[in-house]
Amino acid sequence: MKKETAKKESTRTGIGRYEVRLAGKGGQGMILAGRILAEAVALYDGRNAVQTQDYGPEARGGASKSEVIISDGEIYYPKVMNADLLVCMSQEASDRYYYDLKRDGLLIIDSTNVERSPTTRVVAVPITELAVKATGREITAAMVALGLICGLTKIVSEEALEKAIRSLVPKGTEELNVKAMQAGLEEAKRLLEAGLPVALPQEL
Amino acid sequence: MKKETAKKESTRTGIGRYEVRLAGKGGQGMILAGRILAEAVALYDGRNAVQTQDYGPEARGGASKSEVIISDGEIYYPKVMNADLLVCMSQEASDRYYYDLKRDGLLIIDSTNVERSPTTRVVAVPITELAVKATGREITAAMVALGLICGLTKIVSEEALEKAIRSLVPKGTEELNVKAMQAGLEEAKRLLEAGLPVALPQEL
Amino acid sequence: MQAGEESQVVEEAPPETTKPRPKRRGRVTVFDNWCKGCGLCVAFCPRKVFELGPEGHPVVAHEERCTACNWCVYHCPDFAIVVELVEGDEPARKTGQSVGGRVRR
Amino acid sequence: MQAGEESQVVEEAPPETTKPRPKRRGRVTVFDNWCKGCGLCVAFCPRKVFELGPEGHPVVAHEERCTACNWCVYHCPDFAIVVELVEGDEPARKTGQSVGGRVRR
Amino acid sequence: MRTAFLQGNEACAYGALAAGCRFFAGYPITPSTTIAETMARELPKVGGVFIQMEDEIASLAAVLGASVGGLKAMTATSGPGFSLMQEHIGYAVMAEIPCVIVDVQRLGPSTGQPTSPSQGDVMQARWGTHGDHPIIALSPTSVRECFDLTVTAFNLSEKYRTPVILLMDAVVGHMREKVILPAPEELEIIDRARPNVPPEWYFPYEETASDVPPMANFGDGFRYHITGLMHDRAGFPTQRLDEINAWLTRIFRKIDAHVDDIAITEAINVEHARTLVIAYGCTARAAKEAIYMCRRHRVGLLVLKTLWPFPKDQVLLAAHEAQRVVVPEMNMGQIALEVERLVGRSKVRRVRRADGEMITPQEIRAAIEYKE
Amino acid sequence: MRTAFLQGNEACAYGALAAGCRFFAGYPITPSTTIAETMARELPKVGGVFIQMEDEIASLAAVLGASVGGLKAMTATSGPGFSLMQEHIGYAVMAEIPCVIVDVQRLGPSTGQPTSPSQGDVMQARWGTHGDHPIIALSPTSVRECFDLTVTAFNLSEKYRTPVILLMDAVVGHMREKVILPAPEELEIIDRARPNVPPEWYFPYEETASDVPPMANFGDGFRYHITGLMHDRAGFPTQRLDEINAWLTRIFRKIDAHVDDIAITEAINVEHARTLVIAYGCTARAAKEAIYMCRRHRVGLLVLKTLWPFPKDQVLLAAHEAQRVVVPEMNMGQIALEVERLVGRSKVRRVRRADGEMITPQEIRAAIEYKE
Amino acid sequence: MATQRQLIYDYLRHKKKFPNIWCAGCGIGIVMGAIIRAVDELGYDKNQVAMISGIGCSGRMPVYLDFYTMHTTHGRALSFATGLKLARPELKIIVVMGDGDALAIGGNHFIHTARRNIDLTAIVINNATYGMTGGQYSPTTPQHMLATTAPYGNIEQDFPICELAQVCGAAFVARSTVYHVEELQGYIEQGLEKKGFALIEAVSYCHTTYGRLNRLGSAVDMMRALKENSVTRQTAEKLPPEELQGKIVRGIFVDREVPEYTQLYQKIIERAQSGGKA
Amino acid sequence: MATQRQLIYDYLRHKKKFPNIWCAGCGIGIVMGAIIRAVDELGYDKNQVAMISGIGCSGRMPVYLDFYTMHTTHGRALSFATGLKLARPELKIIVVMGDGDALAIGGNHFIHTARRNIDLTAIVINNATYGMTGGQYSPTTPQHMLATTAPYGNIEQDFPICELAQVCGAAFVARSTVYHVEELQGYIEQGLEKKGFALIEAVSYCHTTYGRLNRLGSAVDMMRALKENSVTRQTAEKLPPEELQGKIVRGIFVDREVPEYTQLYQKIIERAQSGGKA
Ligand SMILES: Cc1ncc(C[n+]2csc(CCOP(=O)(O)OP(=O)(O)O)c2C)c(N)n1
Ligand SMILES: Cc1ncc(C[n+]2csc(CCOP(=O)(O)OP(=O)(O)O)c2C)c(N)n1
Ligand code: SF4
Ligand code: SF4
Ligand code: SF4
Ligand code: SF4
Ligand code: SF4
Ligand code: SF4
Ligand SMILES: [Mg+2]
Ligand SMILES: [Mg+2]
Repeated sequence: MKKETAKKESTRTGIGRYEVRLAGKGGQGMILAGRILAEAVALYDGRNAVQTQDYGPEARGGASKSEVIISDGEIYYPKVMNADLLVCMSQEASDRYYYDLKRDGLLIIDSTNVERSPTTRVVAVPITELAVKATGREITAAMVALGLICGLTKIVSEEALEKAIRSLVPKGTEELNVKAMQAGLEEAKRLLEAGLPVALPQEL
Repeated sequence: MKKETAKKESTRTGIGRYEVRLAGKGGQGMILAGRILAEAVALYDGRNAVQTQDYGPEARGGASKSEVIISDGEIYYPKVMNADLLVCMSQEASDRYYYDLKRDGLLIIDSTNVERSPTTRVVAVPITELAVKATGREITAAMVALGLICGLTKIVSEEALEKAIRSLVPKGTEELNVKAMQAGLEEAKRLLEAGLPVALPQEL
Repeated sequence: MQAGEESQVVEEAPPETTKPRPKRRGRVTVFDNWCKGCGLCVAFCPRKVFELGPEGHPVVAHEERCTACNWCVYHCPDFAIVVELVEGDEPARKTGQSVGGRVRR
Repeated sequence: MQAGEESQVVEEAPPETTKPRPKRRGRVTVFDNWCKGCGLCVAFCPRKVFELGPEGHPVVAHEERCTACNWCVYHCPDFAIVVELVEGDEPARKTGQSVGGRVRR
Repeated sequence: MRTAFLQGNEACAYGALAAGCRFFAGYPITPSTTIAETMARELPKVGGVFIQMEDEIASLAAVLGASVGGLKAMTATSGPGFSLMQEHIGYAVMAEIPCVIVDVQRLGPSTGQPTSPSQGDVMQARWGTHGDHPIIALSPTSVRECFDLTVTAFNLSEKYRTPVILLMDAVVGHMREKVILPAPEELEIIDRARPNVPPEWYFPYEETASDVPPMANFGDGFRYHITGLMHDRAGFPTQRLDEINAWLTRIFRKIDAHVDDIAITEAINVEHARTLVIAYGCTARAAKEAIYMCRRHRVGLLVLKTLWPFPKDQVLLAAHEAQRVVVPEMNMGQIALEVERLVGRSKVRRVRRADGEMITPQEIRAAIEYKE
Repeated sequence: MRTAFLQGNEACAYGALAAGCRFFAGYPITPSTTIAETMARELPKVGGVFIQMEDEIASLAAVLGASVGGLKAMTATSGPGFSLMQEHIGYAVMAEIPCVIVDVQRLGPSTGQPTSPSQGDVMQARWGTHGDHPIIALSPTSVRECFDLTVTAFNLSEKYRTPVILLMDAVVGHMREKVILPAPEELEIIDRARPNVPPEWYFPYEETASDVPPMANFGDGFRYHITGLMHDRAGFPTQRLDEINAWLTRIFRKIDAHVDDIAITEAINVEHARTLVIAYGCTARAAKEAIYMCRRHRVGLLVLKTLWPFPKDQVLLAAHEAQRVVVPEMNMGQIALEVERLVGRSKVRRVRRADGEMITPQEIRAAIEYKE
Repeated sequence: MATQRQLIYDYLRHKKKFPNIWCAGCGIGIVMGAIIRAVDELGYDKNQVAMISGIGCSGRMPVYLDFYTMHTTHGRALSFATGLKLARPELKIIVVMGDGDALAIGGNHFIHTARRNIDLTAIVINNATYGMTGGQYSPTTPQHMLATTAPYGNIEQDFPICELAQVCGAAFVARSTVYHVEELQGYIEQGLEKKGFALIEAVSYCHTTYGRLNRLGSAVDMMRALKENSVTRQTAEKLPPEELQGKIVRGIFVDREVPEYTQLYQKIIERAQSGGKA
Repeated sequence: MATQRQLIYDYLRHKKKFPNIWCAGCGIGIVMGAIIRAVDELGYDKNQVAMISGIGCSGRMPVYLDFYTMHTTHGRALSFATGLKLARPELKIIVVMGDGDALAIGGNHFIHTARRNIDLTAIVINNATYGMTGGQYSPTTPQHMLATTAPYGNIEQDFPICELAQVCGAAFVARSTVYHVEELQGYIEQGLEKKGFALIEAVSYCHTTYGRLNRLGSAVDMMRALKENSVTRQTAEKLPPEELQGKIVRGIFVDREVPEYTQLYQKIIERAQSGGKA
């Protein structure tokens, strides 16, 4: 279906539209992760990207989500209509956002935090656990997720992602975060070798 | 012409509309005078009256005028369209407001303050001078003017005017102000006996 | 001002007219078109140079007493008084002398 | 919190475990569902009753030391600690004992 | 019944007292100040409270606080102060707190001409605060109406739990007229609905049949929460779309579904009128004078006493046969915009004036008689 | 030219700097705060001044003071702060002081939902301050447009000596997009006209051919007077009707006569469109997506970048053959009111949403395809 | 005194609103605890207590408390409270504000409410920053410190909150910190009992915005700083000025009898009703 | 010093705007005289001086003076002036306000501008009432006095303007009266020369509103009261508190060196431009 979409869209811009939603709780770094993904794609992979975000009341707390639309053409609607990729770092996020995942979209959940998955067609990875293992810091889970995304979907190149991480995380934490990303990449590789429950996009 | 107006108006309310404008400088008491006239007519003579006012910036200073519309019927437009009676206590007022006096309207000027009269068809009375003579206070000139109006036009009864003055001037100054009014009344009598330059309204 | 308001220009103690003619002397001019007749100068001039005129404006009644102390100049809220230092022993002008029709002395 | 932020829970000086069992004793309960793991109680309990649990939440590790001073109760910003006075010489409960699955001790 | 010769501002204050207003907080500003001054003198006589606050923002805040405490409350101001009150008007809408805000319009923008009348704040009354919201605004044409519409303003405000704006102008506010004031028993006074459930069952923002949930006063045992955030039926902040939409829909519906109850107009000779004049406030008096001047032209007049919600049906009905609709206003054309939407731009002829002078009957007459 | 991945708010700040803005005064408020934060960091680098004031009222006052001193100046806020700025917007209009006021719209009324986007302040931008006045308001649809329209806002403000409001929304403000920023030399920057007469001959509010009198800065030797009162051509207070009317006429004319210059729109497939969508701000992006979804329906789109003065001619032209005009807005229908006035109420179909969520292309598509 | 369990049960809207929205370790919750213990200690009926707040992190407090609660607009809580107090003089009204809320946008209402000496208990939770909007400088941010809007360091003097309230005419003025929470509770009790305007400055911290930006460490570190950098008035009076630099002085600054506003107004009502001079 | 004639010619917009709009005897004109003499005495170029005012009778002053003049909105003059000063640090800016303007609606800007210690010379003409709108009570109306909105007597405490400015951080604070106009002029000169925020309270009177209502007599009477009811700080210090009751204390209350805002900001600019920490 990804192909289908691409074809349909190509009548407009010649190239497809790929919708990503990263959802979690405030403080899990989802907004920064979205920004990194978008910036990697836009500044270093030469594509177009738009990133938007939602959070709780005023500047803090509550649920938080970040969306990235990627395309080689112009991007009009800046939000996810039907997500091609949904990453859920919390139970609430998973419960709430699953409904607008594309029928053959990819769902990644952090099994450290999400107990009940809304579907079985899901890539369940203990993202936070991997993060703690790799860096000792829960907060780097977002980077593990980015590594996973990169490895599983190839919508962003490894090099671009690493550059973006290095330019956007707080000074002094670059290595830590890149390490976490690499843990994600490796996990992706492992998963791909093991075979995934849903089809991945073949091209962009 | 007063009759004419009355006839025209009577098609509407059965009874005429009489428009008065009292104009002077801030501090000359024109607004209080208008209020007294209107209240006398409305509360004690049983007619309808509407009183409006204009003054300079914010609450003080500059030119100031007060308008009273008197009628036995309903009063719609609350402002002077063509004055039946215009009292001018300053040169500026006289220069400025003369233009919308009715062709056969009555113009009273305070010759103490107005040097150049816009017309010869005018009742020129040294109102302020009379006031100072009668009470020693310039500020009572407004009451002299009211007395004059009462005596010359009969649009308000003496009794009503006196009652209104007593109820509206600052406590303790009642006698002083009534005295000034009486000076005006007397001057009116004198003038009427001497014969006036313009026709006065014969009925209301 | 409303009708009946009392205009309370309070008189100060009588001027010390007996004092000798001052060393430092002023020529006092009141600009009538700016003066509002508040009476401050009349009441406070330490030498009682002013008197209240018939229309409520101050009249320079005793210029000869003026010491050019500038009280009136500094306190006239309407910039209606000018006091010039008199050089030498030029005589004081007569009371009420009019200058150009708009200035009252 | 942004990625890479350091969570600096500073350890206080070692608890005085050698002190005799306190006269006034408390039974300490931490409500895990309200606790946000800020570490204030862990750091400031004068008797070092708490230890940091694996998920960043405090664990009542040494209830026997608790003097029911209420520091933790008054300073927990999340109303997640209750300390009850222990009557008589009822023994302290064991570390980490779970009450109803949602409360961690 | 009491015959008096009153200023519009005084009549407004007496109207407020008659409506049961027991709290006034304000900040002086020409030409509204005599309302405050009258309230300062009269309120304590009936056990009410007057307070002069440090500015208009605090004034409306205090009014809202007092209303939450159970007093009918009012403030009065003019353009510059009305601009400053905008944030709290939105708060009153959001928290559904009854109150009356009087704006005695003077010539703007900015300081403008403080002693000159105007009708320049009509659209501001509708749109002055940020975010979408419904509003009620009334506009009196006479001293007696200053009294009556103040009573109505309180009634509507209590009935619909909403701020009501009384748009006076410096003419009616400062004009003195003979008025016969109604006796207390002649007046219909509406008080906000109180909860008739025990406190535990009380939801201050519940959906009810009337769309207006009962309001408990602070101090009466109903301990609930009030906020300017989007909230659920209990008054607690919410981010749930269903709850936000429920609130939004209800808040509009409670006004829109009752336009008939709220919209007050006076129609004169409108049946078969070929020319319809639509006017409000002091300008309506000039318009009345004008239509009597040109009787033979089949001229009707619709006087709007309610400006918001806009009396759409009344206007459509009155304009039914009209070829031309004349809208005189002491502004550059504000209500005319609404009229244009309803009857079409081509029919509308504006008579506008925004220099601080009243529009004269002659000017309106000229527009009525004008041949295109 | 510089490729960057920026937030709309940042792009707005960079646009301001590119336009020559050298003064920013503001008070933090979600979702506008990053504009202030960017300015706080960047302004001193170019010798400009950033100051955080005690509130929004003081912020706009300081901006106006700085502008009078000759600096291009800006403030940024959101709904509650925008409400508080209303009095000073009127002052800026009255005194003809150039400045740019950014309102990053969030869900209202009142505190509403601070982190949710909205387009609820559109009418407030037009009518929020008391008294009659014209206003210019622009609304960007993308990060790049946040940059561009900020430059335009400064240009219009300097050209017409008037406050210009930039109505952003929380979507474009917080959205990050890849943008290619123009090099300084690619930009047309307009500075206010300075007097070219000696100080004695200077009249700050003179009638000129352009209707925009040159403006001298305080400090440059032209000692003139500025007031919020109605004033004459020298800037001194006046009560003369001829002078008031001259001012009023000119102030409206300087905007109205130049709508062509001010009104920026983008028309897509509007020729022969049977259905016309009119949209602005972030909603225009959904609308674009929607019209491409239903190409075969002869659907056109008119994107309004200028909201005020309303681009009347462009709308009339685009709607010429349209049977239906769809107006999607993140409010209860504000621009729709203007469209209704122009094209008739019956043709207009609103798509409205005021719960803090963006309108989706699907919702617009449904309105386009809806069969009555 | 009631047990903590009972306090939670009695005073918190515990079923709906917890856990609270504040960051882990934020001192605002500690002030909230002090307030409920003060109210409990004084034996007030809940139906007698109202809490009004402005906007900010501290402004979120009322939602959690089972009083009459009102979360108003930014900076104006004291004005809302003034209206409520005049309508309901019998209520005990606690006004909770942040430093920005009370002293930036709300500064005018702060000084005027103090001047009127109306019977309100105002608590300013001073974290020296705008927490809610992410760490901009506030009127109590010390000079030279960083803030998101002061990336080169703050150049403004900070307000001495207590002195300000004192000069304006408040009847009771005191300062403590969230570390000294029992002292704080005591001041709140005294403020509540005082007939007149009582101002209590509760010094707190915001580790997630201001603290992070200025590298002041975690909540634990900032809490420790409160302990270490504060002295009582008594001690302060003995310290040389250099040593007092940067110290938080705790204590009661004002406790005086000043005629209270609603009581004075009551006399006006009595006078007016007995036909006194109008 | 220039003669009065020359002062009028040099500093007043004498051709157009006189006579002024103030009531006969109003003290505002006297303050205006002190200002022009101060400017003249200091030898400032008129092209170097701006005057900003708010709304009120005192707010009308700028129209008469041949400086850069700006009559802003009610209460906000100091904020406008802050913007102008930052844009044009070289200007000498005089801000003229009434007591209502400066301290009622403008109170917040007053305290914050003092706190920032920005180089402005603020003159509050304190007539203890809202003159322009006709005699309502203001934040400086003494208790028990009558006002049109206090028909039963004012029940609010009044602000001590000078103490307020002092607590907030002003660099120069002084008070005099329109009777002591030469002293006043001296303070204005000192204020203008001070680098930092200077506050001068000029005690005046409003005989037509407040004076009349409280039966305080004419301008002459009220002027005399200023003379008789005021003492210098030096004298005041020696008087027992009872005798000080109701007295106006004249003198300089603060004259200190505090870093000035525009100068501090200039350092930020230098730091930013040399690539300093952002
Ligand atoms: C009129 C208005 N301006 C600005 C804001 C944005 N705002 C919300 S909270 C806040 C400041 C919070 O600081 P403080 O009062 O110190 O409370 P804290 O969050 O630190 O407890 C600001 C500026 C607003 N809500 N309303
Ligand atoms: C926002 C706003 N509110 C109120 C007013 C009305 N107003 C004009 S001057 C004034 C008070 C004047 O008092 P003060 O500042 O003491 O000056 P004074 O006239 O006594 O010199 C008021 C309330 C206004 N112009 N703008
Ligand atoms: S002080 Fe000035 S205004 Fe007053 S009376 Fe003397 S000259 Fe006239
Ligand atoms: S200068 Fe002094 S002495 Fe001379 S007239 Fe004036 S006040 Fe009197
Ligand atoms: S103080 Fe409270 S919230 Fe913090 S760790 Fe301890 S129990 Fe948890
Ligand atoms: S009550 Fe005191 S001793 Fe016991 S756990 Fe709490 S802080 Fe420690
Ligand atoms: S942002 Fe700061 S003040 Fe707000 S809850 Fe977090 S720590 Fe507390
Ligand atoms: S009203 Fe009072 S302050 Fe105003 S000009 Fe008159 S005397 Fe002066
Ligand atoms: Mg704070
Ligand atoms: Mg005053």
